Amino acid sequence: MARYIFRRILQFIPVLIAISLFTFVLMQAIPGGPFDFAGDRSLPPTIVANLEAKYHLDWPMWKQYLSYMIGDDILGEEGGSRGVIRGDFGPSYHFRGQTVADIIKITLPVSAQLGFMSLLLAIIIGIPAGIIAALNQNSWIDYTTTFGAVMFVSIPNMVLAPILIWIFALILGWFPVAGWGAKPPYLLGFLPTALNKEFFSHAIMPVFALGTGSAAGIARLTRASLLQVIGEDYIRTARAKGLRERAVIVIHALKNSLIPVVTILGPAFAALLTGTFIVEQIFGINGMGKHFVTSVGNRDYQVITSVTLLYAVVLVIANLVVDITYAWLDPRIRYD
Amino acid sequence: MRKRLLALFSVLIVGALVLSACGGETVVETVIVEKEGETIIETVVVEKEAEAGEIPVTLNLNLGTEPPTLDPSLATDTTSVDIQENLFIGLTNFNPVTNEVEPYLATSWDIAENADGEQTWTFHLRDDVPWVKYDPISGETTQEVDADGNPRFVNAYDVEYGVKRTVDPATGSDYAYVTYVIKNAAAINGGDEELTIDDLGVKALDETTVEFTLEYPAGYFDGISTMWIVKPMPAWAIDEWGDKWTEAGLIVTSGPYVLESWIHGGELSLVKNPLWIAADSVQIERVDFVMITEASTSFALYENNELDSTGVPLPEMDRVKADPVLSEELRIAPVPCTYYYGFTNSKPPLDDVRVRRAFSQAIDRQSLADNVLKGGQIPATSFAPPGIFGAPEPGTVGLGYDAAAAKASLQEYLDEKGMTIDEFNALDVVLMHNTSEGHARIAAAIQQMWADVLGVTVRVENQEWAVYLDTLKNTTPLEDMPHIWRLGWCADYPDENNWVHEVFNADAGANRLRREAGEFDALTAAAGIEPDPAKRAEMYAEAERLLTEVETAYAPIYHYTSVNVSKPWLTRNFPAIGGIDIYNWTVDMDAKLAAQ
Amino acid sequence: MAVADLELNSSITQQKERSLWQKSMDRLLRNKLAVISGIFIILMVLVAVFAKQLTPYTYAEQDLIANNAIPKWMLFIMPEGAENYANFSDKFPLAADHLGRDLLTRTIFGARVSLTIAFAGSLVSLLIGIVYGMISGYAGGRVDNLMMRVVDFLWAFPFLIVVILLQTYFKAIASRSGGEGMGGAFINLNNQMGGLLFLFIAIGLINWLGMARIARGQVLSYKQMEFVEAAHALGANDTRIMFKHLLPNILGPLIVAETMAIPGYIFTEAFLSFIGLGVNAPTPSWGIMIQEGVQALRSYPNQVLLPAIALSLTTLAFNFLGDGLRDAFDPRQIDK
Amino acid sequence: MDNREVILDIQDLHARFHTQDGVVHAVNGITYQVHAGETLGIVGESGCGKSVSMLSVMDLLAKPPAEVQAEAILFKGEDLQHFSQAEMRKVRGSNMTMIFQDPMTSLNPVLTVGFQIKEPLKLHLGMSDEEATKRAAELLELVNIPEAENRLSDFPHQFSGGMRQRAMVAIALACNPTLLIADEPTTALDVTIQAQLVELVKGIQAKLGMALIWITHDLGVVAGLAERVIVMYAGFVVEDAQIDELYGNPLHPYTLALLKSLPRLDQRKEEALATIEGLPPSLLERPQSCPFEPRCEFAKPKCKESNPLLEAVGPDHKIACWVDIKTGELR
Amino acid sequence: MAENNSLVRVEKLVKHFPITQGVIIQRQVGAVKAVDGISFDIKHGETLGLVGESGCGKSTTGRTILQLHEPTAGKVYYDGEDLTTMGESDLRRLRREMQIIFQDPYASLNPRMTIGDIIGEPLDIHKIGTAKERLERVQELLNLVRLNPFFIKRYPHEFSGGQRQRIGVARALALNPNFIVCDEPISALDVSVQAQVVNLLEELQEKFDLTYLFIAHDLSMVRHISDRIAVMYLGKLVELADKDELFYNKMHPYAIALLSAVPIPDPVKERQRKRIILEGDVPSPAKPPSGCRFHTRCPIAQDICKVEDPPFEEKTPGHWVACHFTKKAQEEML
Repeated sequence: MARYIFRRILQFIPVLIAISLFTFVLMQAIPGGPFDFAGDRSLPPTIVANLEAKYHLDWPMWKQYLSYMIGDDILGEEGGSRGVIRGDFGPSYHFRGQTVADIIKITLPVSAQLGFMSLLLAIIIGIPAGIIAALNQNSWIDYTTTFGAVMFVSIPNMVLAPILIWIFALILGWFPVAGWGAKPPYLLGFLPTALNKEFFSHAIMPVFALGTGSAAGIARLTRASLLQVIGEDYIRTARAKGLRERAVIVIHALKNSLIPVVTILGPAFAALLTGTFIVEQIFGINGMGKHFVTSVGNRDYQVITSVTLLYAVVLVIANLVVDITYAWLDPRIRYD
Repeated sequence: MRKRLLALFSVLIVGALVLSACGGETVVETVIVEKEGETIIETVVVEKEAEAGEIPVTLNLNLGTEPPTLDPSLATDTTSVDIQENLFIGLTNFNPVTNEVEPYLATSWDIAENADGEQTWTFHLRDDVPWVKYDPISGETTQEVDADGNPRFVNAYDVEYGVKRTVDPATGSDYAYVTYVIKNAAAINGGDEELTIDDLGVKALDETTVEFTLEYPAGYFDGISTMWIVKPMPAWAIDEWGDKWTEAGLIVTSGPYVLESWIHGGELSLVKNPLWIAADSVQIERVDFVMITEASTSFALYENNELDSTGVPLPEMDRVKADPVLSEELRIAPVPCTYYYGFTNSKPPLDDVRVRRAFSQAIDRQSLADNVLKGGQIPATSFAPPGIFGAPEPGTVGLGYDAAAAKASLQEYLDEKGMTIDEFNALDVVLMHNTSEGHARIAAAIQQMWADVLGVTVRVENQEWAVYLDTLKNTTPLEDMPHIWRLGWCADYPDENNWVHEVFNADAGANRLRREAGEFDALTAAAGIEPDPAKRAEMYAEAERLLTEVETAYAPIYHYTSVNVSKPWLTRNFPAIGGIDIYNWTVDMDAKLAAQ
Repeated sequence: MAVADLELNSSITQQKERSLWQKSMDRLLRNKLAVISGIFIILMVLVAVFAKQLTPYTYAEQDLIANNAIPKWMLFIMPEGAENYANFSDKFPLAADHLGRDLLTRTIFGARVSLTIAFAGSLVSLLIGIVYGMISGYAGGRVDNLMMRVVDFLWAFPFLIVVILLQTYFKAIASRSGGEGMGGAFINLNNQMGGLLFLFIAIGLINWLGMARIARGQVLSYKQMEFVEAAHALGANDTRIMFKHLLPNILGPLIVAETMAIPGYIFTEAFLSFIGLGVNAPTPSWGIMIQEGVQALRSYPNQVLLPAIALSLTTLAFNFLGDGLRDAFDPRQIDK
Repeated sequence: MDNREVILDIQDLHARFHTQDGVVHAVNGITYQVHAGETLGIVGESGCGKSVSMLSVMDLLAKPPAEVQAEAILFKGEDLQHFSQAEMRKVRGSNMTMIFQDPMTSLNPVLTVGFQIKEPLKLHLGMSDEEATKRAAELLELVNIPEAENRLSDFPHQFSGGMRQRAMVAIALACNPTLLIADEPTTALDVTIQAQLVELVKGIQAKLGMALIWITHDLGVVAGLAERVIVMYAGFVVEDAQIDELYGNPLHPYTLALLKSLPRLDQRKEEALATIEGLPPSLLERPQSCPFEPRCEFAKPKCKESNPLLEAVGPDHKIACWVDIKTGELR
Repeated sequence: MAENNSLVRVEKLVKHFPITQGVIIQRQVGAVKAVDGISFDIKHGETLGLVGESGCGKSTTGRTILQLHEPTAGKVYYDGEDLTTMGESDLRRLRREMQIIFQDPYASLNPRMTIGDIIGEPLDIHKIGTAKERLERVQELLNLVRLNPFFIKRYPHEFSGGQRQRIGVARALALNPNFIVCDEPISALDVSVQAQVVNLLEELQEKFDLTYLFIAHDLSMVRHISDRIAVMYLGKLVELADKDELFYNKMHPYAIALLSAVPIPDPVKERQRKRIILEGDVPSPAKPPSGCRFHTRCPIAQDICKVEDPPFEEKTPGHWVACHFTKKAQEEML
């Protein structure tokens, strides 16, 4: 298993290089540079030249890329970039004085907390709902659950979020309108230091807005998967042993039926993490998704490339975790 | 395996709960730690004893976005300027009500001509403004001391340093070009190797006197002297911390407030500087900023009493105006900015003045303001808005809405060219704006006006801001240039030179209009160095007239307003230029607490 | 021949011949929810196609005076106090937007954009996915291995991020004049489509991965089927086997997967519109209308309601249709 | 006649499935008894209702779509139809157990073999985990799995097909059942493995003395195994006889035709095999006539008119047919 | 082993399926030795039965003969022509003469094609006749396999297993082949239907002078239909003889055990039979045992069997066996 993980991690490297290269080249191919404008006005050419020289944007692109990836000292240049490989993601062009690492350190934990909790919500709601629906197949419970699930999948969160704010914050006053209840620094770099009322009251609406869609998706998948498993021969075997129905479901059906569910958790987590933008925007949450989108507009090349890279890392790790979980759930699969 | 996972999970949760159980308020601060011989900046959690007693007078505002920087040399945007206005003292300052330049650090200034015939501005400074630093852990504001242990006060050398820092190309100041009026500034900033930074026309004569030598006479230099890019800056702090010197806990400031904390992208807090020269007159003791981009969310926060003042999202205007409470809280203040449509003067069919005039006169600016913008915007017929030195009174110069004239003008053109309107439409005139909902609305409305009045079909396109500015560069091939495009302009300093000259002069500006230089350009160049204010004003009025009425090189649309709601317990003003002057505002804390 | 006579009389002669497609169709038609959904989608398609005939207004036509106008009966869905500020007009059956454009008309025309995205995006991803997946699965061995590694590789790209970057690039490029050659032709076509073309290329390009995986999996399972070997034994060449034998068999699950993916495409359009990367104004899309409407949620909830309902119902319909198709195509339920 | 105690008495059992195509009449009123220690073979082609009838008895059909009716299903004198779910569970897996056709899918792939064997031990015998583990190893040994103890922690996919089926037998035997139902347990296995399993079950039965119902389509397997055979066709029992009687003196045309159509290893090829032309009837309609009538070489007009009931035609020999195949005339 | 009247001759045929590892650069780490050097021939007009348990390589043998799998080594001669070195177009020509009937009547017919299309496909592939002629031929073939030509527009799922198998036969016959590999054609069918198909196959053989390779695991049926029978174990032939010779004078311990395991539908005989129960399972063809592959399960195995692979020899004329101890086997096991 350790060898498998190691091999998978080795495989990440070309992926990450490709992603960084793709992003880097694509961003530079888009007209307009980070210093062509300041706020709502454009800048004179001399100023732009000064700034581009300061940040080495006057270098040829391959050199900029290498500087970004492996650092200036290896290139034999003076610039001070230590390269992504040594954990230096470079400076932000837009937020002067902040490095990309600074930005990530503050925004990633928030997005991760939001994403994780949404995933947790999706799982906590989705899987039981799917099970209940499957066990009551073709009853009103099933229909209600399924219909509700499809309904929630069909409401875009950009509509859901403002409605939540209106009803639960403004009319009922249960939750704060916006913001996030955890502040840096974070436990282990990403966990909130305090899981208190402040944290949850802020989190509940965004997590709900982000997670319901996935919850509904998971519920549907769980239902379909469980129904399929219940039709398998070994379930009949279990019943033939005289097991209680609950034991049949919990011991014999559940684990099998979760196998396909687990496979979508990786992509689901990725979708939740990268899909936080709208929710972050509407709830005024200082997360990475929001930051990424503004950075694209600002042509903050290093931020864009680094954040993309980071998303890719999270994605491949999520997929790896899924594969490992998969192997754990299904003994027929062994990685070595 | 399952059990182990469960155990791990429980530990995490329990751990978190234990942490949360510790009482008191946790505050996050930046501190400096000595680690392995290196000095490192770190953020830590500080347990603050819940202070008994009075709640400080607090102001809650939304910044909208993270300020890109708090460094006066680098600031370009209103967010940054709003914060640094309260952190750093300026050489001079605008009166927030009258917009007059008044003494601030400088108590007085003289204009003279030196031996070389160059104009010099000598500023006499006060000597009692302390450089202070806020310690987030103790919550104390202390005055900076120099190497010898003497307290530091803001002096002329700090001003000289600040200006030189802005001009130094290595600083990479976006706004350095505003200083080009200072002698050798343009050359030094442009990387002229023959000059050093010491050749710059700024010099501290002694602790309290600083002298600027100008490249050419500029009556508006007092306006520039109010700007953040020429503020005094703490050289020692910048030398010590480099790019990081603006972080909370490190920043050395000179203004009425100090920076308490700054969570990038999230929150920023200021507290009153007790050592400030006029500390007694500063009523608000702390300012908590959030950074919420979404206007509707910000407005919801306001309605929930979580913000004391905020902008009104356009879609909510009808409701706000009709609401008995909100309508009372609504304030519409003029902003010295102008929204205009540029014509590409060398691109057919816009190369003909009759066409341009038709397009300009077909815009019903009043209807636009009433039905689309809804924020009491002033219809513009000329460029510089009221309040700018040399700006004509609105409506006295330029072309307004005149459907008949517009129609006639276009018809004249069509007749001369022997074109039908369909043939004209086949030319595919493009109106381009940068991607934004507001611009799209205006474009859609004006597109319709042109269709209704002139019968022309204009294609509306939008580009993302960075791409858009790239497109509008005067190096863009003419065929890639849209025929008509939108831009806005806001005052850096309240003088026409900053307007018609810097924006439209074919030689001085970017010449996006693609005009041939002519009478207008000579006139605006001359007006810049004209010493007689009355004459200057006349010259600018003529220049405005030439550009709009004679050439119709562009179509001014409206002058901006800021549309805000403020809670009744907040007394504030709306400075037209520069940042918000929170130190002049007051909050009735009892009323505020009662409402919450 | 006696036997033949016997067969003639046996029970199967009474039935009408029905292909598997027809059988699936029959099963689908028995699923009420799927049928309603199908009818709804067909209706929406008709609405989109005949948008011009359905409404006296054009989507761009303004009546500035009647901005935000609502018909009086609509007051019941408006928030408290709306009667004080609302602009009443009966000119627009379902109210007007902020520029006095008919909301119903814009919603109807918005169906064009959303449905074009839905169908064109799925067509692009289906085509690429089928071709790629079939080649990979059919060739097998090293080719398959290599092609699937490429898919795995691309799988690690964060989908939404890539779409944002691509769309930023496409939009930037597209807003420049077309010029000569293939690229130019594409750009011109895109401009004529209000920026749609590149949007669904971006969406389709990324979603083909899933389709390729399904196609390959299906090919692999059918490749081992004896009827494929039979075709080999008869001397059929690879093209014939791929198109005559494999394609019709693998199409079912792919269509199901694609139907399930369509709500995702519609949502992606809405998401991109939300961050300003959608179609060009004044072309209405549900995404843009929702984005505009959400800003006015507190004052004019009706403005977001109409496009949001249209979008939700459409995705709802695609979800139910997808469920129905999945059941109808379920091989376990068809054969035998 | 068999004097042993009747442990399973099925009377007029019906089973139907409600499907989208209509109602499938899988079992149409069958009646038979099983005696203690007896080996009963149930023979028939696919879809004749042999498995469904046993699943109905075990109450293992999903309802809906299935629907089961019977006059009585007496197990050791008690009617299972009146049992509560809990009581039924007690019978299932301890007194009456079942093994299934496909050893590849009948074991849960994600649970260890040991766990699956231990389950009924703990459930029905209340054994501790330790006891159960010990007993499970013994059971695996009983079914001839080498290194039984070590293999308890294996997952099913680590077993070969034959071993899995033997593990299934171990599960079925765990609680010393009174009746073991084997539903085509060797169909998916190779001949040599089939022989292994048949020998194994025979040996165990001799040792433990439980009654055994062996469902199969293979008349050969039954011949070497059963004491009595029931032949089913289209949901009906068409013949029920002692083994030697059935093979030596088949009285139902279907049984006769079936036996004639089999090639035999012990006989040289003579001529073409006898065939039964046509197909079994569709189960979507409940037949009113004799279901075999369309394919029957002895068919008479009466056969088309009504469906014959199962009647005794000799000691321990019952058939459901109007015709006496010896004479070719109506009985 | 060459004989003049043999239609198909197989010489030292080997088929290994590689097991590979590695992501981009694949490395072969082993092979499933499905067929491992077998030689036999099939005479013109005869039926050669090939029996063995699942996984012994009998189906692979059939497919490799037809070049549906590319042989790893060895030669396959059809009518004197070596198929293994033949080009694609020559092979396509010969495919008209060699056909295959499959085991699974469900999987062997494309569910999306009509019966007419399925049976007509070979004609279509080889561009034989006009559309009308093809239609007539399809109808003729349907009649031949006793299906109503009325069914031509039907789809496979509307037929029963036996009927489908007959459709498969009709497809195989479409090009008038000489040689047909019957790959367990009746295993999946019900007893009463098996006889129908077997009779049909025999009838057709007589009518068209066909040569069959009849692969099956059901020895009773093989005995019924074959002229000669070959017994396979783990990729090797262990015994090959005339069918009666095999049944009355079987020599290989595996053949003896296999035959003894086949149940006979006669309770009296069953009670009297001596049954040899083999221990354990068939080893994996990826790791076949050394020496004689059967030694792990052989009741009479000696030390030499673990080391030395017994040659496949003609013990008596026409009776080939691969065993070191045929005599001992007959003495102890019969």
